[in-house]
Amino acid sequence: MTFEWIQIPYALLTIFIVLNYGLLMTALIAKIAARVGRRHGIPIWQNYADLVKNYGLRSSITHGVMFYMGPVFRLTGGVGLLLFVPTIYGSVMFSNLSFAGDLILALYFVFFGTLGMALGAAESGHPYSAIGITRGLSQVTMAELPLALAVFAVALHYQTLSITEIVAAQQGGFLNWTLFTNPLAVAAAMLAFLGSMMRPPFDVVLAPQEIPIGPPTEYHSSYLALMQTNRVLFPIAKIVVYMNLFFGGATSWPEFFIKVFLIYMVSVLVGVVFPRFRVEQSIRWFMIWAVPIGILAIVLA
Amino acid sequence: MHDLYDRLKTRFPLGDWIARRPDLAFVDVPLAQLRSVLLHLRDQEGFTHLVLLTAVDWIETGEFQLTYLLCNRRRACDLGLRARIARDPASMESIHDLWPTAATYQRELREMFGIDFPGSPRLHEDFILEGWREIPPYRRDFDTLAYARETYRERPGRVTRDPAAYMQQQLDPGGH
Amino acid sequence: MVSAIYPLAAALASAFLLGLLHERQRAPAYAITLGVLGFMTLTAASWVWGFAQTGQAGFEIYTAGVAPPFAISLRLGLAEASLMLLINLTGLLSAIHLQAPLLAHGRRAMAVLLIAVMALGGLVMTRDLFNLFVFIELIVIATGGLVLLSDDPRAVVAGFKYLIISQLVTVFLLIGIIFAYHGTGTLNIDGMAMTTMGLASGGALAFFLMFIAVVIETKPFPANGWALDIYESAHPAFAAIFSAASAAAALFAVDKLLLIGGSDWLPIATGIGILSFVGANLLALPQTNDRRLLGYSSIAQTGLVLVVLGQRDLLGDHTLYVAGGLLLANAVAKAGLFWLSDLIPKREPAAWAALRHHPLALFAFATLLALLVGLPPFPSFYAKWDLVHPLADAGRLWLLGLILFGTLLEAGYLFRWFGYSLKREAPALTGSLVSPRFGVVLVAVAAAWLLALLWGELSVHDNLLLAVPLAFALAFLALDWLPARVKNALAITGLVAYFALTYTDYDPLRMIFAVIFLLGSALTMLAGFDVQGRRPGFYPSVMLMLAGLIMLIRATDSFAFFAAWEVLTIGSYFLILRGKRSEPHALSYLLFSFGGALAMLAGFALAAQGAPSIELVALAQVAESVAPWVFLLLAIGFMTKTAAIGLHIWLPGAHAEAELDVSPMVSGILLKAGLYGLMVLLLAMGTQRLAGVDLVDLLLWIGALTAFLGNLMAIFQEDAKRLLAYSSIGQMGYAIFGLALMNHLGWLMALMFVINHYIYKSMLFLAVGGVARRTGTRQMFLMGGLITLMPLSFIAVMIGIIAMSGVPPLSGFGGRWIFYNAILATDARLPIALIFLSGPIAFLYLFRLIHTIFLGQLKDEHRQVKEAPFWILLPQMIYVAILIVAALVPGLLLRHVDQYLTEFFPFGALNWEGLRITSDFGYWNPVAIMLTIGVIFMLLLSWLLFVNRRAQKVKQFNIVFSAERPYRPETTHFAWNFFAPYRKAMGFLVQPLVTRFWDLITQTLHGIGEMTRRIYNGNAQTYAFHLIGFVVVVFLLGPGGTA
Amino acid sequence: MKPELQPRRVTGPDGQEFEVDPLRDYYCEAPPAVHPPAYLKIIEDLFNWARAESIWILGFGTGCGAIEMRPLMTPRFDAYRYGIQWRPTPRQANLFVISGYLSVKTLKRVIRSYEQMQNPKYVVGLGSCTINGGMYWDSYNTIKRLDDYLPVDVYIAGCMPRPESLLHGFMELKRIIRAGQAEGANDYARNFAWYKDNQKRVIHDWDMPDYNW
Amino acid sequence: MVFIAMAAGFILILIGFYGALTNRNLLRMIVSFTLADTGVHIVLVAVGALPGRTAPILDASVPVAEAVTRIVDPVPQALVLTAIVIGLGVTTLMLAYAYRLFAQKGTLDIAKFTELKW
Repeated sequence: MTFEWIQIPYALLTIFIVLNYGLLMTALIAKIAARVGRRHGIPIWQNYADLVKNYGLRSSITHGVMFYMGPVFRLTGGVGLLLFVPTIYGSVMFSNLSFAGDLILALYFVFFGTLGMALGAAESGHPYSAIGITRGLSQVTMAELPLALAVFAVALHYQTLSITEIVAAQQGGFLNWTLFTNPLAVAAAMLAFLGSMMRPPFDVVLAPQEIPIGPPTEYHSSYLALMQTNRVLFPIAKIVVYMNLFFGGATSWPEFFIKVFLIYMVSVLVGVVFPRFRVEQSIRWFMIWAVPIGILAIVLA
Repeated sequence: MHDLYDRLKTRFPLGDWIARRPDLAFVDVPLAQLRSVLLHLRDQEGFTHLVLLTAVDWIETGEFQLTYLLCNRRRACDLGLRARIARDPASMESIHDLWPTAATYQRELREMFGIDFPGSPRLHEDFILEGWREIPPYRRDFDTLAYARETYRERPGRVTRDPAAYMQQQLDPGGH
Repeated sequence: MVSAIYPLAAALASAFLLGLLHERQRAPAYAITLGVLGFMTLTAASWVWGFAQTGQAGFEIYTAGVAPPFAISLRLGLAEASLMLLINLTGLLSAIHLQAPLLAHGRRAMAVLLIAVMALGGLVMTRDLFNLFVFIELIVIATGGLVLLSDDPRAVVAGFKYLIISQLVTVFLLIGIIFAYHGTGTLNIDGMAMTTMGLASGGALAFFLMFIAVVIETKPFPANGWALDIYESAHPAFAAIFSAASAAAALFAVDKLLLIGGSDWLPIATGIGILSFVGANLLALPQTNDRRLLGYSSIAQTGLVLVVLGQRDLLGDHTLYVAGGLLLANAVAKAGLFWLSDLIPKREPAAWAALRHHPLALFAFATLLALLVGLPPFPSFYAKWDLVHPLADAGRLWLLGLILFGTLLEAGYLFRWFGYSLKREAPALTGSLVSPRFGVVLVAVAAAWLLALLWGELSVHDNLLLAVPLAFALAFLALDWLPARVKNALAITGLVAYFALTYTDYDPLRMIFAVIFLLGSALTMLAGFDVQGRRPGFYPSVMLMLAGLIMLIRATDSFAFFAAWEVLTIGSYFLILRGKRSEPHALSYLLFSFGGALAMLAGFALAAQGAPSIELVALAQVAESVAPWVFLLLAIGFMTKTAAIGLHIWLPGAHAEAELDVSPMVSGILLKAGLYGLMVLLLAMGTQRLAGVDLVDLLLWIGALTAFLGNLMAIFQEDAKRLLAYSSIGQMGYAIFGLALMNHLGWLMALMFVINHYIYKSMLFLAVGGVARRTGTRQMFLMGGLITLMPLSFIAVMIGIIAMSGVPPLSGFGGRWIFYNAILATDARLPIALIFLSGPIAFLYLFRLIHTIFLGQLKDEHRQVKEAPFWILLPQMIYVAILIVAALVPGLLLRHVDQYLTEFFPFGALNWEGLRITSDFGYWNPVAIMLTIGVIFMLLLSWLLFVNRRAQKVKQFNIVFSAERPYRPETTHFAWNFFAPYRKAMGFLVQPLVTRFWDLITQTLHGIGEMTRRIYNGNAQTYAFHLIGFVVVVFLLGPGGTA
Repeated sequence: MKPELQPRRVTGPDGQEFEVDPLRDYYCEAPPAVHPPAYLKIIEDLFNWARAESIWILGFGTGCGAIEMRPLMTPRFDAYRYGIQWRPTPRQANLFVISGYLSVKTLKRVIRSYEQMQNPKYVVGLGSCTINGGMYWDSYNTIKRLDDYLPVDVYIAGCMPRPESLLHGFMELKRIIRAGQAEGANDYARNFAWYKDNQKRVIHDWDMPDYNW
Repeated sequence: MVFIAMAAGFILILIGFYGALTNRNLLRMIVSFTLADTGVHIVLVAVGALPGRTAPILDASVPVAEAVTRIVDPVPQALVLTAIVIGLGVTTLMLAYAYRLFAQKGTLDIAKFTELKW
């Protein structure tokens, strides 16, 4: 795999598909949640309206250079992650830029956006931003651990770090998925997944009433729009990693849509059932439940 | 509750006992005895909770009447102690050392009635009225209506009606 | 060669002659005294010169012209001549120092002084027991007189106690002598030695009495309360004689007697010696009087020499070299220190801060202490090395351990003392430095360096003093008067030139370290241009440290390695001590390093198996029975420097309190020494098993734990430099972990960490130091919002933390990628979980660092803060450039290392084709990553700039504040206890258990010292009891027990 | 003025003394700007459609009406289906619902929050009190005409208005937005002096910059 | 004879030691030490003569070559003399000390002179 210019339009196409899919899917999920509560819920195109409106706001303020760059970092993280991971297995078109790096790149690039965002939010000088970042970082350090362990277990399992090869090893029937061949690793990873999705019970970071929306308190207009774009792209990019590692990847767009939706729904289902944890509670929860599973996974791998 | 009055009577010179409800009564207390009665009620009679501290402007007699409403949680009854202080200059001993909450009430009384409570914490900070420049608004010599007219622009077309009469007219225009 | 009789006679005669002078003719009397002492000194010097030049063996002098037993014989050899020189010189210099009291007391005092010096010389030369007794008694009487020269009224009591003890000693000695004579028929020592003493006739007991009497003259613990009192109360110049000359003479007498006793008595001498050494050092710990402290130290050192004498069966002919090294070092140091103590106004050790007023005095103090402790290049260093090796070979490990333990204790209180001298409030000196009283101290200092040169020449090892780096470093001592900028330029030029001259010598592994130690430090030292003035003491220290580092990587045998280790330790100690509040931290640094060095010493000694030193590569061939122990000891030694968990408590304070440009050096550069050691060790010895445990696995766990706990502790720090320091602990843990993986990529990762850690830790320490310089604080919560005022520092910190946290696209990611590939090839799974956890934790403290300093709310008092000075920024910007280049083309240096590592770990090398790096498991294309991220970033940024083109720049209080407004920046800046929720969840892991453990140990030692020294209750009779008890116990344990 | 807003002498770390004027140093002093609509009408129409379909209300209850707004979000009324939701911070909100009577103390906070919202922004006066003071018409401490202080787009009469009428009011607002007539923010900027004058007339302890960015 | 002398000498030494260690008075201590010294001298004299050897006079009966094994070394006798002289010297010195100590504190109790300790 090397770089060719044709990959740029392919990558743009991937972004376009994933962005639209994400906008619709999150709206759909909100709608499902509303229907559970006997509400009509938002219109399916609500996310488009929100996005356009935020891009369309006429005024904006800036607290400084990092404030300006925070959302850029954030979205770069999302887009980059999406592009560094092959989206559709077996498709040259949608392998995107995965030649640049392997699983480890994906794993560490997750932090790129987080870091930039945290820097940007912190420059606003708002104490609630800082509190939100504290909470987010504290929580994510522990939540990422089971994932790292699971990824390590999977890499050991398949003796490779290349995502494409891991997906290839899972082809030929769903019983070949890591989900079935290495359930412990998947269990650990999925618990980590819950922690990284910013949904209940792990959403104290945003705590809208207590620390108005946490890190992005000061963000608005097009900054917020960039972050909303990322909010759509980034979880899907992450899910693509999960899908590729644990659920056999996707060989076509329909399969991709279904799998992403289902994996996303896991966090939603957990979220609507459980109340919110405080940060130290969620850290302890990960330490007591998720980490041991992860350790078991690597010890037994 | 009257037995409480009897017990108190033996210790302190008290005014009349006005029982509003079986669990609510008011009694006048001489200013000099107020503090010791409060202390006694708090420590001996179980009135541990200061429900509120408020004032009434008796402009005619040139006095403020302060009401200390205490609550006995265990027996679920309230007792209001009333004391009268001079209206001008209005000053009263602070009881924030007995109940820390009293400080807040005292701040309010200072702002609304202009009663001074020397020693009470944060007494002169703005409480509700930020930047108030008139005489305290709850004093009866403050003309609220004139102040409101002068300060806040009215929207023309506002009509004020007596609700009873207006409803009567609406429901029964004939006036039967 | 002048006959040995003349000096003795001259002294004796002039002592009598002085009596002829008139009481008031004090100046002539003094002149005569000095003249005679000078003559004696010169004579002794001529002897030494003669013996050294001709290599001639010693000869006997028959006083009556006949051989013993009919007459008394003296012997004069190189040893005797050297000791005579020492004694006479000490006498001369002390006489100069004693000018005022001698002139005050007149001719009698001078006569007594002459007698004392003469008697000491006699004690050294005589071969006759009778004569021995006479000289000892002369010494007693003279001492009894000279003690009274002191201004201290308590000296009278001390003298009386001494006399009482002497009475007892006399009795033992005479009884012993006469019975020995009875058994052998001769009083000549050599004659006695030739006849085996009949045990039946009680010969052993006779010898015991004689022996113990002379041993008591060496003031063995615990029968030495009287000696301490003299040290404390006598005039310091006399104490110098008492410590340097008397002890030396007594020790030589013991050695002579041991000739008679034969090898059976060696263990007893050893036992007494080691008890004195450890006991006196332990008791010195809680001392609060400087002279008494010196007294304890003197007793300890004498004990150590006694140990050496007791090890004659092992050391053989080498005994003289070893014992001489220790003895002369102690004598010169003690004499110098006692003389120096006269300049100090008060008697508590902290009053030595008075020396701070004069760099020369401070230099003298440092030299003498180093001489005493046995740091390279001083003779005691060679001596200890040569002592320890045979001990280890002969399996006398208890003795070895006790010696090392005592040495550590000694270093503890001596360097604590040195710390006082730099850091405590400085009173004025009594007396001026141009007086002869200070002149004699300088003579001692000169003697110290001369001895260093001499012992280096005499040793079987290389002469350390002649090593180019060390000489270059020491040259800065002489250049200390130059302005700091000139010295800085010189130093940088020297470093770069040395690299240019030697860069062909290094293999790729050493090359990495050479680059960091030479070029890296030169780069960091650019920040030194910022300092105005002379910056006294800085350049010798820093160059000493760097010299040590260079010598370390150039060392091929264990001696050179160890010497380099000590040099770098001492240099860095001085460097760290320069910080404002660094006194306790520097001490704890030194103690841990020194303790680690002693462990290394033991390890090398075990490994050498009797050889004077061992080639480092030969560590691979160490016998299997000792190999794991060697590994363990060396690893512990190295890990004190990398601050592995448990041994880490010195690091945060030492790094945080150091000066602005010292912190990056001690963190970015110095820590690598430990890693280098571990690499050498692992390369040579590989895996070792002890009690079924694979030591490398143990190392793996230590590395993981260190990484985890170091990082965890870092996130709870409020002090920016402490945070970085704890982070260093964690980073070193990573590196140890990588090494302990013992596979190709693990090593590659560790080496990459070496480079990366150097770059970003130097950069961050400089940046934070610059900020701290401008804001006047290191507490992060007191800063905030500095991004607009110090943008370049901010950029440095930001690049630093991105690189350090391993986020692509900067170079830290490469490290993580190699790390993942490395652990995939290993079977150790559990420690990996810990290491995984520490990665994201690093993210926490790094964010805190940048947030609380540069982001958030700017404080009132910092509104007009300027950007850090140019010279502090310059290296940072260079580091930024290097980081970016290293991120783009990591192969530049790593490729060669990768290739080189193939020699040791043939499997798992990376594949470098074009821009792409491939391992057995994955692949990585740094340029593609950088480009992709860059392009996406720029596109999005330009989009945002376009959309937001009319954004209003607002100020710091224009924030949404729940419809209120902020009151003050300090109440709005969320910074203190930043990770409170994390502390709630994980705080239980950062209990300061290790600190408590070490505190407990030091307190216990202090407590034992404090308790034990109560036996010296000041009563002469108690001391007499001690003495008799000591004699009885030694008897029961020695000859009495065996009979 | 509050002491913390008064200029103060500060000593820097290098010992240099200087003055800090909080209002000047800590707050942006720029006046609000008039922001023209997009250059292309079709784009402005698209934006207006989006603005109308995505109304984010600032979660700031200024009076008793706040409690009456809760039912809007319940399954019974479900304002979400109209693209209406609450945001906790004024930076992200478009609509400010002044829910009921407005005391002078609260007015100060309302002005702050309003000014921190981004252009375009809308104000809905909820209940009689915002229109003419309602039952607080003779209060010493309650304003009577909201539009003297902030540009109001829609008033919803009633004391209290039912959720249905609120929804109706929001529909009306949407209509105005879509028609491009909800230019309150620009009006405010244009008539800034007048609004400030009115505001300062009732807020006697004005202790904030003229415009709260 | 030799045995008696030796025994007497040792007894004196022990008495001297006992006296020096149990008496707190400086003068008594000094006296005790002189006793012990005397004991030592007696022992020296008693032990110094080697049985079966002649006086150290080198004449025809004692050839120089055999002298080493045949004569009694005169040095031990000299030793006794020296020891006596030195003992005297030390005793004098101690007395002088005792005088100064008394001048300092007005007491001769050894237990009172314990400023220097630990």
